[in-house]
Amino acid sequence: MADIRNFTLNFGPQHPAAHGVLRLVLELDGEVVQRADPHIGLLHRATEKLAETRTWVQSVPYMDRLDYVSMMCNEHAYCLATEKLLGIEVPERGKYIRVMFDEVTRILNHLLWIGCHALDVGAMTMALYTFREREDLMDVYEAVSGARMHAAYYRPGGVYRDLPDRMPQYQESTWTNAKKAAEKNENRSGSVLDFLEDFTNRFPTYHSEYHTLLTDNRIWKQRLVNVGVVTPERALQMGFTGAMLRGSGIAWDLRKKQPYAAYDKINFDVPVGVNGDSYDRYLVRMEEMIQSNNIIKQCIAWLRKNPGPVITDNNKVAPPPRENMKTNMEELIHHFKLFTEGIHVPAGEAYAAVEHPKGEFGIYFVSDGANKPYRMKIRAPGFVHLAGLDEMSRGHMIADVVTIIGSQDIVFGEIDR
Amino acid sequence: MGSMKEIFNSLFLKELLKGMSVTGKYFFARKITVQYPEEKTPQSFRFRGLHALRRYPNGEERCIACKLCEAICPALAITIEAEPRDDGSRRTTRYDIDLTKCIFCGFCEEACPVDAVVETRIFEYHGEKRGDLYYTKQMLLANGDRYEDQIAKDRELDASYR
Amino acid sequence: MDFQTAVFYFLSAILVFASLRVITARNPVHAALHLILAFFTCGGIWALLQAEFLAIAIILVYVGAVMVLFLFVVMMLDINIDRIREGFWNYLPLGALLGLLMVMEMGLVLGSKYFQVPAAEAMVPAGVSNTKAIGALMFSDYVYPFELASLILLVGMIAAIVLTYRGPKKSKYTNPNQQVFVKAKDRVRVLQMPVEKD
Amino acid sequence: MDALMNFGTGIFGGAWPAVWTLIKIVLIVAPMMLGVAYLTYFERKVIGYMQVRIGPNRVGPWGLIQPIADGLKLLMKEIIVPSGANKGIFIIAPMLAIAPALAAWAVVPFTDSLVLANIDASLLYIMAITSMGVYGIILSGWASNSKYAFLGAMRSAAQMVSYEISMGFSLICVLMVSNSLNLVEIVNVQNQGRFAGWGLSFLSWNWLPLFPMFLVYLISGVAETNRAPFDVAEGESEIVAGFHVEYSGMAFAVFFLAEYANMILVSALTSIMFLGGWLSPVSFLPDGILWLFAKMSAILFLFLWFRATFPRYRYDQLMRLGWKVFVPICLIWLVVVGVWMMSPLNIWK
Amino acid sequence: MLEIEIDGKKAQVPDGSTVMDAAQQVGVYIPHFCYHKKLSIAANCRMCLVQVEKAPKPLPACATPVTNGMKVFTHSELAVKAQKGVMEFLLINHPLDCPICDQGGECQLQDMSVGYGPMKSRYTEEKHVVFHKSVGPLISMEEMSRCIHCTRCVRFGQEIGGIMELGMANRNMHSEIMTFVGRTVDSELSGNMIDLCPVGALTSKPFRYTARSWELQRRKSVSPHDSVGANLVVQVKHDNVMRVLPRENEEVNECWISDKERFSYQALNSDERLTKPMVKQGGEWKEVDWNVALDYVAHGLKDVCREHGGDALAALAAQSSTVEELFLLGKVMKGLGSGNIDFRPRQNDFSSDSKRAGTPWLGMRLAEIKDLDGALVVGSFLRKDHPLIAQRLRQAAKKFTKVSLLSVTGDDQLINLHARMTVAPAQLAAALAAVVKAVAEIKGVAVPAGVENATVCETSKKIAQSLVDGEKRAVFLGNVATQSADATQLHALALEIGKLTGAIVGFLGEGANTLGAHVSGALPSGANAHQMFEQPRKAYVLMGVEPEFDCANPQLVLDALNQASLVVYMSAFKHAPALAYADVMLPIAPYTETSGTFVNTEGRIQTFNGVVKARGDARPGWKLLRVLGNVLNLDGFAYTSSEEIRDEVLGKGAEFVGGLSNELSGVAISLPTITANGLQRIADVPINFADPMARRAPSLQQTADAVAPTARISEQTMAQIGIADNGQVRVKQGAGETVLVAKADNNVPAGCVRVSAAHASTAMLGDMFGSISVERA
Repeated sequence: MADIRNFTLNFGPQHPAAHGVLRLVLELDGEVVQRADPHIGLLHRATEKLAETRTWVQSVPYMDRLDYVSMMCNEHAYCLATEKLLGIEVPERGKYIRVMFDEVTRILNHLLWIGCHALDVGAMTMALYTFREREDLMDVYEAVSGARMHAAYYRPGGVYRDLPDRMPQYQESTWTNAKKAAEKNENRSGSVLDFLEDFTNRFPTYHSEYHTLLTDNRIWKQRLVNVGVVTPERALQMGFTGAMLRGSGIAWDLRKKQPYAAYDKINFDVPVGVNGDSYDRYLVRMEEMIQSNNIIKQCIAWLRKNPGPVITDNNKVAPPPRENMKTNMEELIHHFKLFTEGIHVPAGEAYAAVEHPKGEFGIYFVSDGANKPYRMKIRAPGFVHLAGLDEMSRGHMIADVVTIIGSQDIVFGEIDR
Repeated sequence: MGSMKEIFNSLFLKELLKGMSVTGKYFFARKITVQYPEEKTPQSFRFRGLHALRRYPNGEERCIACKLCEAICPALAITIEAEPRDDGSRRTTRYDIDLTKCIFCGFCEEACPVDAVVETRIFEYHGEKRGDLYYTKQMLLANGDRYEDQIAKDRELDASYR
Repeated sequence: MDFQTAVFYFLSAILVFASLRVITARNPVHAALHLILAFFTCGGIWALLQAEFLAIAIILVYVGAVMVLFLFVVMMLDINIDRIREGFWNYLPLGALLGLLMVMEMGLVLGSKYFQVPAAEAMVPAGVSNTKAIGALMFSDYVYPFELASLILLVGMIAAIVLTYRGPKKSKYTNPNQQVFVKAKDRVRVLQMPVEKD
Repeated sequence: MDALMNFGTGIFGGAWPAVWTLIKIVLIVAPMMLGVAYLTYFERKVIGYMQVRIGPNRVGPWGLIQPIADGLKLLMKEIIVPSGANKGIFIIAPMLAIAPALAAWAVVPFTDSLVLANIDASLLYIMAITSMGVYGIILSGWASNSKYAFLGAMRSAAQMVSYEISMGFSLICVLMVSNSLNLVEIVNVQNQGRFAGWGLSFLSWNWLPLFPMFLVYLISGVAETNRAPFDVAEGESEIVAGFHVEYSGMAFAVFFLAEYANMILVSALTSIMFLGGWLSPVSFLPDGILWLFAKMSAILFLFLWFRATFPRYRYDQLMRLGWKVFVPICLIWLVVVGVWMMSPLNIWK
Repeated sequence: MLEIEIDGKKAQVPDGSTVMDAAQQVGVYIPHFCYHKKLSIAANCRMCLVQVEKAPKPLPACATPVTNGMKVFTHSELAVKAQKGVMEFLLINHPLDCPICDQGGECQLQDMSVGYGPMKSRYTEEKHVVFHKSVGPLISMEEMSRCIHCTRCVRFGQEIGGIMELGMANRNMHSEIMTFVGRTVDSELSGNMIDLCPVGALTSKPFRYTARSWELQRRKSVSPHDSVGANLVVQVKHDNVMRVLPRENEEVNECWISDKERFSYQALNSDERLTKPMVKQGGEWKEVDWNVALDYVAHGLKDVCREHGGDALAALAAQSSTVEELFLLGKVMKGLGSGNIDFRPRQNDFSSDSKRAGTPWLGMRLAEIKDLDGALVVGSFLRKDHPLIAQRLRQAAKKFTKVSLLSVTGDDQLINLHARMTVAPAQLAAALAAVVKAVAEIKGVAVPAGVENATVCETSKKIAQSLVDGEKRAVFLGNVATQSADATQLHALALEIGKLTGAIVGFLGEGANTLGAHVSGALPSGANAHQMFEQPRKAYVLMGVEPEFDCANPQLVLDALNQASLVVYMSAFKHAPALAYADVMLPIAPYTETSGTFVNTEGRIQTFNGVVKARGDARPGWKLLRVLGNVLNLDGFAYTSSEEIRDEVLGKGAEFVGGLSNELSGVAISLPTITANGLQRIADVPINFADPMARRAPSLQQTADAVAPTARISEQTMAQIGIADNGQVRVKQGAGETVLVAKADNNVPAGCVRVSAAHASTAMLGDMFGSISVERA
């Protein structure tokens, strides 16, 4: 009698549901997963090592490329850690802009997550709907920073520049006549804040459509409910954070527990799951989008009323305004030194974490007082979550592995870094 | 009673039909497709695309070879060589940007004290062979000459924010 | 030789060839595939004999279902030809005996003409389709054997399952009934957390 | 028509019937292939529209040449045979997949007279032929020497065999009430009854009295053709592309054609079995082939609509649905129909 | 000792220390511009203002002497406010030049501004503009508006360079740094001002705009240009040497280097570099591969040896060759059976060769010069031959050292000399003998044999007195003394002084590796540098020598080379004249591209590594010789690194060379008889023509030190031979003649003509100190 061997399947690294470059070695009994062994490192870009040879500000754009779905949140953690070492305060308006964009980023991230998650589970239309909404938010990103993805907008000391009072507009073309273009530009006639507000008003409608398409759908439930259950105890033991932890019923949110930026002045609630399965995590993230939407609204209201500087006026840290740089000696020298030698950060250690859409994203610095970090360590939430994949997916089927990966919301930019 | 209703809903696939109604509704909705080459998505005046080197209105190139952009470039994509020009002014003899290294962070533009190197709105460019995306000073100046109107307008719009 | 005879010989040739390949093919999948070909051709020959129902039935049942499962099983086996070869000489005497027996039986059946066994008369009068006749026979005269046969098959099925059962699997089964009746609003609590500022 | 017959006999002599059959086959298969091609276009457009985008619109006016371009592209592409693949079977598999999908059309009636072979056991024939479509899939999966393809093949084989049961049962109900295995008969029978008498023949069609069977047949049809939400055999996000993951070029295209040909076949059969085929829904409109096409289109649209809307079942859930839900429903409804027919309330006399 | 507390840190400092010194001692940094540890205190930048307890105002740390129990705060509110205020004032008139300023990135003004200054400007009025100046080819003073008037450059000129070439004119806001109208800065140490300038006012002209400080990699090296072996930082970008800066080493070069060392790097990037081995075939030069060239050389050398014996072979190496190269060259020659190897092409008198007790050296450490009470330098163009030793003597002379000079011209050494004698080269020995005699007289001992006839004058008495007084005295023999025809006599006379007074006798050293060459087997066992050309050989190997410029008698040498059947020319440069007589040219790497060891004149072993990749096909000399050894099938060429060779020659881990001694044995003093017939040539080696690299550095060639040689004759002699000042004269020596401009120069002794060597216009002349004829052209 021949032995009956388990079926070993190489899931990835080029797999539609691998969310990048995950290589998962699955040991299957039939279609039931006996062991899931994630192999990582295919997207390793040595960000931590690179940072050791870059000045403090030079690493900011590399933060965008970690979790490339929640760019500004990564930057936020980096800037918070740097500011902590420098001991500087960010102007109030800068804080609110950061909060607003953190939440825009959260919605961006969750939209991509739900789109991809649904696509993984087979509902492909969701992805298109969420990308429609993402497009608006990407436009906001581009309007303020000049880039749709890799914004490099946050800087140690605040954000690079204030929100513009105009929104980019559609142009006429062979396909779009003036009237159509005007129609498309209707919500783009005002400032970025106006456009974003319009979005926040529209968003709940879209959101309820997602619920209609998925939440009560029997297939969706069959695929998600009781799949990849993590008990609260295990979630804590494995170091889960973010929606992965809240989905298991633990009320933990850095924005509440260790408020940073202006979160202590913002009113919002924290959704928490019950069962710790994929469905709960799905619901938690869905609710988070609504909460983020509310936070954005509050930020817009505040920002409308409170003009002011968005970046610290400490020119030893942040470059002076260009106008002054071109006319004043001190400013020119500071500009010159900031762009060549960079900031000298006092020696010491600092850890700063943000409630990233995916969990706790932290940056740990050791500075020796030079113009470069002595060591940077990134605490990537996805890395921890992926480590739980084996435990979560054992005993489930291949299709469930896809669901679980989807509900973990992992991105390899940050895991491999 | 509730459970009866649920069973009824379940039997008649109510939630499935509701789902189909959403997709069905969008079947008739206005489409959001952007017909790309002819039509483009709105572009911010802060857009960071292809690089260009600018000139002063009198035709003199702005770049003074201060190498701030080279120094700040996190990806080490910029290579500058300089020497005194015949008239004694500081000018580059080589200004190359390797776009395959560039991460389009915009730091070079921020660094430039004379607004010489800028990132334009151009995002449609390509190379057909190795080395095509290695932009030399001449190519960058040509970009600047070609798009100067747009560049100048965008800088003006953004001037008060920077 | 009329057209029908030509078709018959053509089909028969394929049938014989396919049957031979079933037992000579090295690759079990190829063997199974030839078996399917054999069944299919067999169906053709039956159709030639105007037994359309049987012809379609063999294709529907054997080709469409049984052999699919068969192939299914064969594909999953990791058959080591050498290991099987080892048993050849052990089983040769028994195999040869059985083969001989079958040849004798075949000879008897095919040679009945020469043994003066009277041919069975056509029991079905003209005008009645043989499909109907089979149906009538199966559910009247032969209803007990028919039911018995199906019972035996059921027992066989159960036996097969019992024999191959390997104990409970490490699987997290999800009950669709429970899943479907989960309600979203029971699954998420929206908490108002206080801001903890130190 | 007679003139044509005479002309043909004049040229081909005794072989004319065979030639005529061939011509008829071509006449069915050629539009069929075109239909398949445009079904892909239709699918992309419909799903595109449901996803608030416009789908193909660049090749030809409104993108109408797109399927041709796609076909051409696929024709030009290399067929890559993976190392370790069983080459012969690898090449044969796509043909095995498409042959039944086309062969089944032999007995499908377009009107009561327009049918290639009007045979009595046509329903049985269709069932037999469609049951063979699975070979293409499992053989391709096995011959590819790929784990993904193999998994896809296994899933697909199990799925198709399972759903054939429920499909078979629902068809048994149909043939019970129609009292015939002949498709033309089945359609004609649907034109009888009280509602038909009132001129509302669409209420007499089988879908209403056999509504559960109609649903079961429709859904099983979706499953049988490996379409969303039952596309576990392809399972893009799980097993990449399932059984045809290793196929490229024309070999892939043939699988593609087979899938869409099967979709059209299932929609045609659904129309014939439950929706009265070429019958007009109301008596003041003439019957005709266009009605059949309209009904097929509606069902095909449903196929696409499903795909645009629903998530995918998991493999075991799919099997459960087939065995634990559909088979019992069918069995029960079979009895119900049997009792109904025996009862005085029988409406199918 | 005084007690002081700076920012809470307590320290004990010696009396007389300033707060700045104390801060340095406790490791507290006080910002400053004008303060420099090697310069006098000016306290005019006010950047180092600190708060001192009980002082009502902030005080400049650099100029405030420590009092006992002083408490200093460098970061107190008052101090910070003062620093900010000073910074703001300094920047008021500073032009917005950072982007185009070469100092950007290494500018103290920038650093201080970011570190201590305010970050916003309040100044909106017009800025003061200072016009640019032109001060020569080395220092760029294009943007004098950048100057913050710290006067470091002025003080450097006065105190270190010995001449105040830059000064501050006008007062307060109108003050500016300038030269005396129209003058240039010509000091041989002027480049150090660039280092000293804390802002971008003085920058390097050759380096102008070519690189930024942050682009440059800093690599250590050792200067190959003079016997001090100055420590260098070679700054490199993309495998090109971009500039050379001093590396601070108090023992060797302090923090200075001469301009020659600083700017001759330009030659490394010049077009004249030899980058491929070349072989002359049928009168045509062809670039070949190394194996072809080495085969050719090996065959040629072997053929010569086989046909004419090893004695037909001679090798001459430059004194800037490394220990490794010299050692391997010697080994190759020995392997071929030839002892004709030398490294002293400018030497005339080799009679001391077998009589030396050890390796000739400075006799002391360089750092000890400042402790001398008296010093006599014999036969040296001190400033130009040994700028850094001259600098040390200058500093010493400022304190208490009595420095005297006995030399062949009266050039201003910018040293506060105790006494000086200027005599014709042939009379050097007599003059020195006079000193010996004077010493003996002062000491009251018997006058040594051989000097009885010397005539003691007042000056020689004064010199003698300075050598007798004090603890530590020294007699240094300069290059002229070594190159003179009476070298051995001069040496013996100096030793006599040493014997009489206890003064140390030392050689200033001709080249970067003179000492190294002595100890690494490059000394002749056969013909020496003179003999090998006097009796022409069949084959010559020249390493790093440019015979027209580097030999005592170019005429003789060129004749010998022209007749030789094989001349192997190893050099970093494609030396144009060599194309005529050489047969093979092998590119060897200069000091920036090879690893090696120099032993400076104090015996210090300094090993350096290549800082850039060798250009083209050039290879380090030691590798080339190693392979040549292997191609010749000689034993003992299995070295894998230059360190291995060094360890074999100099011993492992040694810091100084052993066996150093200037003693002679068996040399009797006998003053040469002076035959006064005709004119005698005095040939100096101008500093910027002294070695192949300096000759090819364009900026050095534009300096005042690089003007074409003239025939300098005292007015008196001019009148005697009847030529006019600034007139064209024909100068003849042996078969060679050239037309030069005659210049009246009373620094030249009567009966002498000063015609510099080492220049193309004088290369055809003969002996450096031989007789010469001058006539109107």
